[in-house]
Amino acid sequence: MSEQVQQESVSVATGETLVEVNELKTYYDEGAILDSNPVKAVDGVNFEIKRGETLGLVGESGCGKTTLGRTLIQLESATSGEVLFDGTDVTELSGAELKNWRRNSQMVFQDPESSLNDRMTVGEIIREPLDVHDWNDPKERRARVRELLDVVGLQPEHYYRYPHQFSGGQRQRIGIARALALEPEFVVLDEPVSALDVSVQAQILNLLEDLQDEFGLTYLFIAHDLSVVRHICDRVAVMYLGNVMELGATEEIFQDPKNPYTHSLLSAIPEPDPTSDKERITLRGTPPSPRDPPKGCPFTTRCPMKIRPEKYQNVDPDLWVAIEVFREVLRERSRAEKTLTEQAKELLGMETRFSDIGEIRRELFGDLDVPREVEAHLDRAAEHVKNNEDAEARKVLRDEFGSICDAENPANHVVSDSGRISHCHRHLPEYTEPDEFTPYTER
Amino acid sequence: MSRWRYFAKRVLLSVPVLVFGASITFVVIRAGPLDPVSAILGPQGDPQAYNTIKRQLGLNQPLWQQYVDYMVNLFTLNLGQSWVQQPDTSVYSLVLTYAPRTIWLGFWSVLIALFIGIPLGFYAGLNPNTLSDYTASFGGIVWRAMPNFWLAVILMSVLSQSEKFFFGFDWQSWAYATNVTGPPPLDNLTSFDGFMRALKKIAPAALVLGSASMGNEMRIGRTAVLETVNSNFIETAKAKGVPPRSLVWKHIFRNALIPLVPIITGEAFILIGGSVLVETVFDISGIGYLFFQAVKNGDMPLVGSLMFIFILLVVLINIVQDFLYTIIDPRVGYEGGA
Amino acid sequence: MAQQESARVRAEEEPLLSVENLQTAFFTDKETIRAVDGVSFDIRRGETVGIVGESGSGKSVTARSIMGLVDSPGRVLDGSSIRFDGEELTDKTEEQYRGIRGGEIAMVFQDPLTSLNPVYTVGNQIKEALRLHQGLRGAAATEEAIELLEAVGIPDASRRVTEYPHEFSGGMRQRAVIAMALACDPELLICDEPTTALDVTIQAQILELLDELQEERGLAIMFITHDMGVIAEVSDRVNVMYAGEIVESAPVEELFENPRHPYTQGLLRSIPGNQPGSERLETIEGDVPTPNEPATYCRFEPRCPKAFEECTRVHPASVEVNTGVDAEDHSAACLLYPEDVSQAEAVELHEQRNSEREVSER
Amino acid sequence: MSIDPDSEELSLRERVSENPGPAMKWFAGALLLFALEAGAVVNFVTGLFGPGVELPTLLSRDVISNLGYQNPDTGVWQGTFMGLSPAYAWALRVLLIYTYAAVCAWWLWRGYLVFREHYRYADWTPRDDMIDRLRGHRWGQFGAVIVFAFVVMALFAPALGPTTVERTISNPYSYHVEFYNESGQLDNVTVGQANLGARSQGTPDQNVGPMEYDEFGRFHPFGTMPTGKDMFTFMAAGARISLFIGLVSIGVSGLIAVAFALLTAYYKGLIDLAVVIAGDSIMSLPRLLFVMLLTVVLGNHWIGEIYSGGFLLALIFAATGWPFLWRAVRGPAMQVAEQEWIDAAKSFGQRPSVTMRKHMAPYILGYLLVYASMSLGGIIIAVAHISFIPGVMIVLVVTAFNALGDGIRDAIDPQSETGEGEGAEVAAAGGGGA
Repeated sequence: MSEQVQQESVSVATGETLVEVNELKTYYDEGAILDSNPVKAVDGVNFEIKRGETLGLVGESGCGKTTLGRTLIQLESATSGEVLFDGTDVTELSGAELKNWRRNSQMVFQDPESSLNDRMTVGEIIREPLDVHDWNDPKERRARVRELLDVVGLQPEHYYRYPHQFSGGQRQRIGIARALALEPEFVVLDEPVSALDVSVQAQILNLLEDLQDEFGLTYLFIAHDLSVVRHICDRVAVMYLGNVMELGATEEIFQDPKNPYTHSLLSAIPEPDPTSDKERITLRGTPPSPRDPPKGCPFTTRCPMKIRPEKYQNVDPDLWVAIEVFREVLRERSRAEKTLTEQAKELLGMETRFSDIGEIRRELFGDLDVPREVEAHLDRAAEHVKNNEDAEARKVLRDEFGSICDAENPANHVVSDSGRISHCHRHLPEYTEPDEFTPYTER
Repeated sequence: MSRWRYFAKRVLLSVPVLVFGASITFVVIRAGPLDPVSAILGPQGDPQAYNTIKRQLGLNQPLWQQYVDYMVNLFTLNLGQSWVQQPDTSVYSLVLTYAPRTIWLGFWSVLIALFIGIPLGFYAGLNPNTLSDYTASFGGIVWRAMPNFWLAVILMSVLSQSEKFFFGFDWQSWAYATNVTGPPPLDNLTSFDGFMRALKKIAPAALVLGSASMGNEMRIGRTAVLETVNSNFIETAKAKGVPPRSLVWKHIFRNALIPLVPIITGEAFILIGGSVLVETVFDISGIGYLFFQAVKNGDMPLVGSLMFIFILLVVLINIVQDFLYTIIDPRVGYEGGA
Repeated sequence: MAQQESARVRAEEEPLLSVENLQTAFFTDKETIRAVDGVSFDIRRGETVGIVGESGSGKSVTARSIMGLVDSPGRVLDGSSIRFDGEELTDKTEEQYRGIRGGEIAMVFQDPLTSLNPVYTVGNQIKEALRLHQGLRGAAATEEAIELLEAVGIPDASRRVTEYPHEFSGGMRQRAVIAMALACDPELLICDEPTTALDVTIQAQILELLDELQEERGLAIMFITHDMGVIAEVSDRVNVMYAGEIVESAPVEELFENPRHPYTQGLLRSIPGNQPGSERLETIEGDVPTPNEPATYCRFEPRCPKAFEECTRVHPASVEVNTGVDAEDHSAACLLYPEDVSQAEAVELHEQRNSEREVSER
Repeated sequence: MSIDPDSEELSLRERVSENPGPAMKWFAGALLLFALEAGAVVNFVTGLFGPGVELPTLLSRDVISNLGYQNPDTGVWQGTFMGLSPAYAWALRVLLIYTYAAVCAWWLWRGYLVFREHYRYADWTPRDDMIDRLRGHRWGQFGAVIVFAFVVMALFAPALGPTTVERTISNPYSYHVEFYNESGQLDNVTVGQANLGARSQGTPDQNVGPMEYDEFGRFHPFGTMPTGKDMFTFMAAGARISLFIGLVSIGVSGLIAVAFALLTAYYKGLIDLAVVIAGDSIMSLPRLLFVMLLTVVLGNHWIGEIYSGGFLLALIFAATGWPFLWRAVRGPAMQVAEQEWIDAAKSFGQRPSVTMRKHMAPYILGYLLVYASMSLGGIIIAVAHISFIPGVMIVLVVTAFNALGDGIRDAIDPQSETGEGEGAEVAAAGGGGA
């Protein structure tokens, strides 16, 4: 296809900003009839993408990365904040202006099975964007489609075939051809290879790199597979629960992660090398619900490097973990659904499975040597739980064992000369930097 | 959102349905050419009397005011009196006379559908592509295709001369002497004899009325079972060594019941409409018959009130359906907060 | 996962599970798909054997064949042998099989969301297994179920045991499925892509859990995945599958250090981030074929960069590949091997092996 | 059709003009077939608005007449087509009509094949697979055959009956029958009187069964009704009315249902809620009773005059029936709306109306066809309550519509009903006598 591809690098960013995102928030389900608690999918995000670069967006499922990508190309409307595209705030666009702008930014979707209408021929699929924007005359459109087929490594005679007749990798090529039809500057790639087998995945990644070099495209590459991101991206943004936790040059982040979350995430990737003996931080539990994110730092409920109150600096690590789990259990319980009978029992002040606190305390603290001071606070919390006052119980624990991490959302700290930012309280001068801090679990 | 909040939301949603349904009825009976005054007076009423009656009935008021009165009355359950059908009788007392027969009929036809249709469907679904499956499936399709009134006529003529068809077995004198047609005796249901007598009387009509639902439930039941059998958790259950019997009764049965809930309740309100034909053929003067007469005679308040009762019933059945869902399926209303 | 040790143990002990020439085919109107076509491997006590391959390579069907869960129109063909703890499983009646399923061999499936029955509580489903294989009922069963949930790292187990699967998060659900599998203290645990549907941090939790459980209970684990990283991390020994056949089999370190089959080599090289220094990824052109006819040729030939003429004519048999210390443990099905003889001789050896196999099957 | 990859895409018309041969041949055949029945079409269309315009038609009852009288001495029939007995004359006409219809159907199929072979660029489309699946679907084919027979009966009702509705049902006393009476004289009575003499009471001495002549020399293929009217004529007319009502009502309610399904699936939110409430309200009205009420209320309106009230009935069924269809296609519509290709269309700025029409509607239409076919059966039953058609035929036709629906569903979506297909097919082939 493109023999003249330069081998020198992935791509060279020009240094000129193409997309700038400021304090972007995208919430779902606002103003629903009975439920006014929205899903905070994207919750205040800032970054910029330079012309010609590939910005990776990584994170676990439900962290808001896909929503962010969709908001950038206006498939979702932002709740607040702005998306500047060449200086124009596209969240404000509508009608003809919006339609016109859409030529500049396209998307490649995750699932090659579902992203192509299988009642249309490949030619019709790739041609549709051209038709919508009345691109030149029909004859030239058809020629353009054939050219695109060639560009993505398919044959011109595939024009009259249907998506059914292609394999997953080929279908993804069709999706890429459609995205390129209008010669966009900016392409959002939403997990373009996650549904493909490894051997096919490599083909698509190579293609994407070639296309970027050939057409000077700017990519936002959304993925959960970190090795893919490391391979293809210039810079990476790591998302967790609607927030960007760390953002910076790819190699810098992969070699020396600053943020505790990035650190844990990277250490969790299994390496295809049985001899590697990297130390792993296994995170406890699961991410909280984006409907009800924690009050302070989004990562506070799982963070292995969470800041402790001064007086508990030297508590036994197992005990500290037990306390954290205990808080997590109470948090989890407040989210759990209560049956009618349970609610009735609570009203009458009777025992329910939620008020049974003895069992869980035995489970967590049974084998541990609990100092009297800690014990006293646990007793107070347990008393509240028995009286079905979950909120109070949680408050007691938060006041006693919580820290700045539970109270305030951290600022974005610049953590390297290249302008890398990290979203963590530990970058404040009074605390130990995350990368100098040994996680409690490792001690 | 919890299951019960979801349920509450559904209940709340039934209020506009009730209002809207009643309004449609109002538009149809009041804005249309229905003329109760002529019906009361007969064809030769003089204009003077016509206007007097019209005023008495409140039909000279502006339409919007009639509408407000109508809605307020309905929603305060002030159902008024019949004008034409049985003048000056309250709708309540008419309903109390006619409704029990229909309820008795509907109750048994639902039971027949439930206890024959669903087991047959489940059986067919558990033994797919066997002779018994084919027989049951095909039978279900044909059974569903039979028009109620036709089935009713056939059944009636067969039963009234049953000794000719069943080698001397005489339905009418069997167990309790009854006619095939006529309203069921409902005054003595507490005694065993009275109960059986009423049951025997209603059985043919209930069989006819339940027939279509029976076919439906059978087919949906079969599909539901087949779908459940192919789901992953059945494979997991097999992988932990669950024997076939408890696989069926524990794992398949309850899951297959979930898609059947709307079908079962859906049938219930088809019965409300369908009963009129069966009631006519079997001469059961039930509520369907009453409605039919009221429509023919232009008895506005009776039609409106009966319609409102029907709508109320359907809405109630819908609520029951959501309630059943909430009970059987713990996932209802859950959107995966975690 | 000390490899030296496991190699020593392998030599001494009888295998717990021994699969010999397993063939499973699906018969449809149009064609017969030979999803598993002559697969042989062993699993020893306390060992983790990984099976790796792309989608459609027959990994899952292999697992289901061992569990006796292949449904119509699929069938395990005659001539296949699955020996578990000295007993032949393919001869067992359905009822005898049921005692083994869940009791001695347990399985964990890919999708934790759909592999639990949505209308029963998690506790109920664990207790069912306890009742079936251990005869535990009532409070004793509940107590045991809670302990199992705690053992797989679910906090607040006494409350969780009364909750429904949809109230669990993905990772928790998979833990619950594992708890259910462990309910009867099985000797072999078959994990069919247990972490594919999960996020990396959760995957790490589950892998760690399986590792702990294996150590505590001396479990043998058959681990199916398409992820080379996961396989490197969990397994002692790896079988690489392609189009229904095992194309290469070796101890894990040996395989990653010294892959011999061109497919394995391609697979490892196409992993992004695995080839520092090179910008472009190596690829394997083409797609995985559907094995719908008996193999009289090499099924990888159309995609193989090293293919030569004989590859279209001779079906490669599994032969030892000479690589130093672990020589006896590393085999590949490729006409390029054995390396120490000329190509013509190697081809002849493969032909001979095939005819021997055909004779023995008759 | 092989194509040069560099050739330009042409519109269908251009493709035809480039290679007119096959298309012209097919078109000539189609014209010929149409010409045979053009008179009937004109008659029906004009008949909707008043007395129909009569044009000579080949397959009409006038050409092959089965009305006549038999000379008791010679046994020769007079007045019938070529002196055949009325039974044979009628049978000949029926045979010709069904042959004609079958040829027409076959010609349409040929047309599709011609298009596929000569004018279509793609050598395979998903539709080919659907057709293949339908061709292998015995149960669906059984349905299709019966439905075809039924539709032909409805279309050709006036020509198929041994007599006409006008003669035997509407105005029996304005027409006369000639016959030889017992004394051997040529006699002449009104049809009404003859009907009285040909009543079927179910007793051996007073019955005209299927395939029998009455004493006035009239042939009754299905016997007579208790009123003495010809059963077959009656049924054919009933088939026509119920099919008309069914098609119109399903057409209208299908249109409403699809429009709402597309809108609610695309926009969701408030529109969806509004349609749910409207639909639930209509569904909460007991349908049959409401239909009765409306029929009475609107009976005297001008709209009630069209097609003797049939049009009104069709509209009422449409107005009360769309929520059921909408419910049935709402699920598939929601599913399609979730597909990424809808997002793709949005992302390059496709207009919502085009997105709905091009990317969503084709998927819903298949399902609509399935449910339409099945509810058509329901409407035929409901209309039969109100008007007339004998029971056995209804059961057969309704079953057939269901079978056809099953067939279409399996064709458009082979995974839809696990394990269905084969099972029902065999059952139907055995039990349905196909």
